[in-house]
Amino acid sequence: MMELIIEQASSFASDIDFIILVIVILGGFWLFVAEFVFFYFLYKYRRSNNPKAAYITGEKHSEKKWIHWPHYMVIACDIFIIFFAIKAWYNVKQDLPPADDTVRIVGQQWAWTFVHSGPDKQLGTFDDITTVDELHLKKGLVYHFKLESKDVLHSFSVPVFRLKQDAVPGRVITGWFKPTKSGTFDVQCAEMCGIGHGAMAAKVHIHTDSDYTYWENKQTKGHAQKKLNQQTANLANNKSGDL
Amino acid sequence: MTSSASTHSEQSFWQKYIFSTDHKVIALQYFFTGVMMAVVGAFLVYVFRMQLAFPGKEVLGFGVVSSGEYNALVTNHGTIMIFWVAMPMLIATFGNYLIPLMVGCDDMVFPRLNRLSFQIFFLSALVMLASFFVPGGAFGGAWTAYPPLSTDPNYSLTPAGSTFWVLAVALEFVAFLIGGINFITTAMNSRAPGMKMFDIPIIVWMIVIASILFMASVGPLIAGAVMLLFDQLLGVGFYDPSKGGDPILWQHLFWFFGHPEVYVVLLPALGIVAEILTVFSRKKLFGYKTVLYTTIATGVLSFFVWAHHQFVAGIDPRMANVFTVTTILISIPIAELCFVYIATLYKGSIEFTTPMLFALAFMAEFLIGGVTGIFLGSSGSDIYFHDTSFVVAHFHYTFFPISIIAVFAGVYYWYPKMFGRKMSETLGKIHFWGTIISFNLIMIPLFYLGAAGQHRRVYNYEHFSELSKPYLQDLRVFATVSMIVMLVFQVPFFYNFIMSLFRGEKAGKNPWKANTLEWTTVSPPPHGNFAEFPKVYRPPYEYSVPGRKLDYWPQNEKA
Amino acid sequence: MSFAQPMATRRSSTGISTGKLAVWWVIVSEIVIFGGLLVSYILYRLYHDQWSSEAAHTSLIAGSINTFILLTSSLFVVLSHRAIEDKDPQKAFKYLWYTIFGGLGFLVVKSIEWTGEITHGFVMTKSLFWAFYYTAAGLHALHVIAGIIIMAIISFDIKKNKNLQRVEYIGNYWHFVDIVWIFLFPLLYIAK
Amino acid sequence: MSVNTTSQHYVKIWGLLLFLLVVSICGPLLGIKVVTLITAFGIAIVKAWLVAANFMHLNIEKKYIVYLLLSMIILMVLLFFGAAPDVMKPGGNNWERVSTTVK
Repeated sequence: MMELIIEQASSFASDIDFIILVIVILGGFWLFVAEFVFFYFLYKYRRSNNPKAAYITGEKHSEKKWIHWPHYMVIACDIFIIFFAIKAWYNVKQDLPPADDTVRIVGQQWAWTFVHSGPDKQLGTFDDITTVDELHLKKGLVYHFKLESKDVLHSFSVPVFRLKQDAVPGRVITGWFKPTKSGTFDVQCAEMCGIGHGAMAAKVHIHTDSDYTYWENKQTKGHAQKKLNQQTANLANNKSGDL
Repeated sequence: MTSSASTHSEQSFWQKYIFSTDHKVIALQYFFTGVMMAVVGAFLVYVFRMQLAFPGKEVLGFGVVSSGEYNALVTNHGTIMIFWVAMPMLIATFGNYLIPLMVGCDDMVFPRLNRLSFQIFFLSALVMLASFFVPGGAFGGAWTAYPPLSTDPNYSLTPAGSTFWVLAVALEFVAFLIGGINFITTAMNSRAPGMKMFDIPIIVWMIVIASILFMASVGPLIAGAVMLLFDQLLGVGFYDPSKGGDPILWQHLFWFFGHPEVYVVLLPALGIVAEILTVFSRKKLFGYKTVLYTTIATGVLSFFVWAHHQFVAGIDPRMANVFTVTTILISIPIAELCFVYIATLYKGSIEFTTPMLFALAFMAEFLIGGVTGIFLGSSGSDIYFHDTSFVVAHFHYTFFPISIIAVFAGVYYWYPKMFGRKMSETLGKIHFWGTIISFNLIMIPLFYLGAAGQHRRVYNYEHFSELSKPYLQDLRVFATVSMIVMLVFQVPFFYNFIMSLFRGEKAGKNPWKANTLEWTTVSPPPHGNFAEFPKVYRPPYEYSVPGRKLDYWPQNEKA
Repeated sequence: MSFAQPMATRRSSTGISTGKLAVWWVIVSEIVIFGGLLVSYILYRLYHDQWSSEAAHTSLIAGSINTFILLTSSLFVVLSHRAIEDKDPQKAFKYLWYTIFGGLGFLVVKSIEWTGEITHGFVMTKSLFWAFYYTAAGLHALHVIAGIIIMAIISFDIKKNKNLQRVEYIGNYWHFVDIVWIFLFPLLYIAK
Repeated sequence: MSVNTTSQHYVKIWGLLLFLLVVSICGPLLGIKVVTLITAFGIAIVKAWLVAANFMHLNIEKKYIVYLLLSMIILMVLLFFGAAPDVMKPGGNNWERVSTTVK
């Protein structure tokens, strides 16, 4: 259902959309039943139709069962929802599949800095590619991200991934995603981070293999010269990250 | 308040209306302060909704909204509506007015403490309003005030604003601690002779339980606020990781209070609705004890769920599973309460007066708020919905019924007791339909926008290509327009409220033929409430008892 | 302006006198306030082992003396309550003032202690341990001061043989303040 | 509530409290961590209970007051264990603290 509103671009988007669908169905059912009974009573027992009210204490068991049976059914639905909620949560947040590549994401007022591991797939080496407000990914790879914040709370949110994680200063939070759809999508900051919060937008570019290699080569061209200042830049980055 | 100032000498006016220790006057002082703050909150929402609908355009009565101003508007709209509207309206106004009358005594047990609590509350309101005019402007770090943004002026850019914000909130807590002690002690100790546990009207139970919840949950946040203040003023660094602190601690302290707070305001609203449903369906409350025990269960459970506000806020993912379970479990007592209230209508004789309409609207709307809460309480879907407009729509579907609809219901219902005259039904119905329909038209678009990935507290969505699509912008404009319509439809209410003071039809002692004790004295009740203090012979909801020719049976009526 | 106590205050459906009931609720709210602060402190303390070296600079002597003073003052206030039960307001008055002197002594010791520490550079901003040290002890000291003032006011009523029941109320409050200190003492002074 | 405890009883309790105070001060001198913890906090709890029970007369007060106060303490324990996995730990499931550089 959600994919009709916003497209799915990560492997676990469908899991999350599924639990949402489950809740829509179960919750919607109860909402409909409750509202229907409610309005039916309003219509049926309006004063003009039913001038004399009955005297029902609701203390007798025969009366209580009208509350209790729906109530047990609610509990059943709850267990169902809890199961799928935790399943989705476990997949997204707790259980990380082995990474093909790792990207370092640093939030600060009011921009996202992305450190791509570069050709050697190793963070902290000279060929890292640091970009601001644009994250470049290769479709179909499993990425781990290391999320940090330099100043206040931020929240790395990619709606099409169905992914959201706050960046907390003084912590490195690891997560994963696997882009499944090439294209360019929004990255938002979902945690109030000061006056620039509303403009803290970034882009995630998901490339096919060839495009990605093209982009990577463009970035790493002439690394020999860049090597030195790249290293210093990375050092500075790590420092501020560990600050 | 001046409207009721029919006094001879200035001196007696001050004593009678400003420095009074009479619980009824203090209740009205809370009420009018709450109305004043509600108007402020409404103005704030008007401004920032206009900014969302027409980004960068000049807003009538405010001017162009900068992003910093926008944050301040959003932040203080939330803070004011919860701490300076919902709390004083539901707990303080109805608690002060009704508890002594309903338990059949002459005043609160500590009238001067009661007056003090209002004065502190009023001071806190002034501090809150003052924060708009300090250099740097009002605090803009969202009503949750997460550090480091709220502690470090270099980040928030509102050095004075954030301090004022913390001070105002802390003062407000103190006021309600004092008030709460008063409510609880009064209801516990000064009940009319013969009024046993299960003869206490549900609303009194609800307000007392709410006060207990507040008292038990707010302590850590008060300590946390002191720490926040030291961080702001001395740069101590309780919440600063570079100094060994931890920002997450504040989130825990805040939500350990913040979630019970939801029930602190919900329970009195449920109480008001219970009173009104029974009176206008001439029906005994379905399962008084069930309601009571369920409420207590809700209160206890509400302490076990707080971290569902922090699922993606950097807490350990394993904890999220625990809190998902507890959170979903709280739907059980809440569902039970809804079922009980619906069952109360069964075979009733329902009269659609204005208070009844509002009470029923509370039920209909709150059900939506409750169901949409499941999306956010279950960790899996919260990853997506957290901090989107979906959250905004969800908690407005809970808080609007609670702090606006239920309050209107209570005002229309107890107005005759408060001022001795009834409010106009026609104007009331216009007000009702105008408010309810436009409210839904505001919030339903927000559900869709949230599902489309729109985040909260963003002053201008043109920065996000996915969110600046025209049809999404149209929805925002639609919501804003309906919001303005809703504000316009409040005019009949104010007109009705003021005019009825003079022209409303005389109410008499018991216009609604209700059972509870407040209706056994003259309206408005004099200082001291009762000519002779009532004795209680039966539970509060004995309507249409078989074999009586009257369909109601006041609690104080002998056999 | 003159104030007539409402009838409500004199009712007692629970069997506990209204004033005492209220004091219990005050203590309830105080438990969570101090509780929240101490929970935060313990969380941080267990995370930062190195704080024990900071705690080593606190004066165990001063802490012990203050504990002794508070325990003793608690005895005096309860003896004062005893005297009320024995219908002996003058004796109660005397004991109340012993308690007040105890409280003042506590404050004197604390101020000496703090001056020493501050002059040695152990100020609030030195490290979070000291931040908690001053916040917790300061909050507690405020309660001591409040208690002293209230007790002084009450004591003169007692002399006039009025509101005798209030001795028990302030007593319970004072014992609570004592208990808070009983926990602050090991947390801030002993655990090194 | 009429209290009929004798002054001697109060003085006895007071003596007991002072004794415990001395123990809690001497405990750490042994320098064994476990002993310190017991003498410091175990005894603090005992002392608190002695004061509450005898001086505040909780032993003859209505039971629900005791339960009320205890439930508040339980709430604080709940808060502790709710916050501990994040605030007390250097790291956890997929997260770690990086700024433990504090004097």
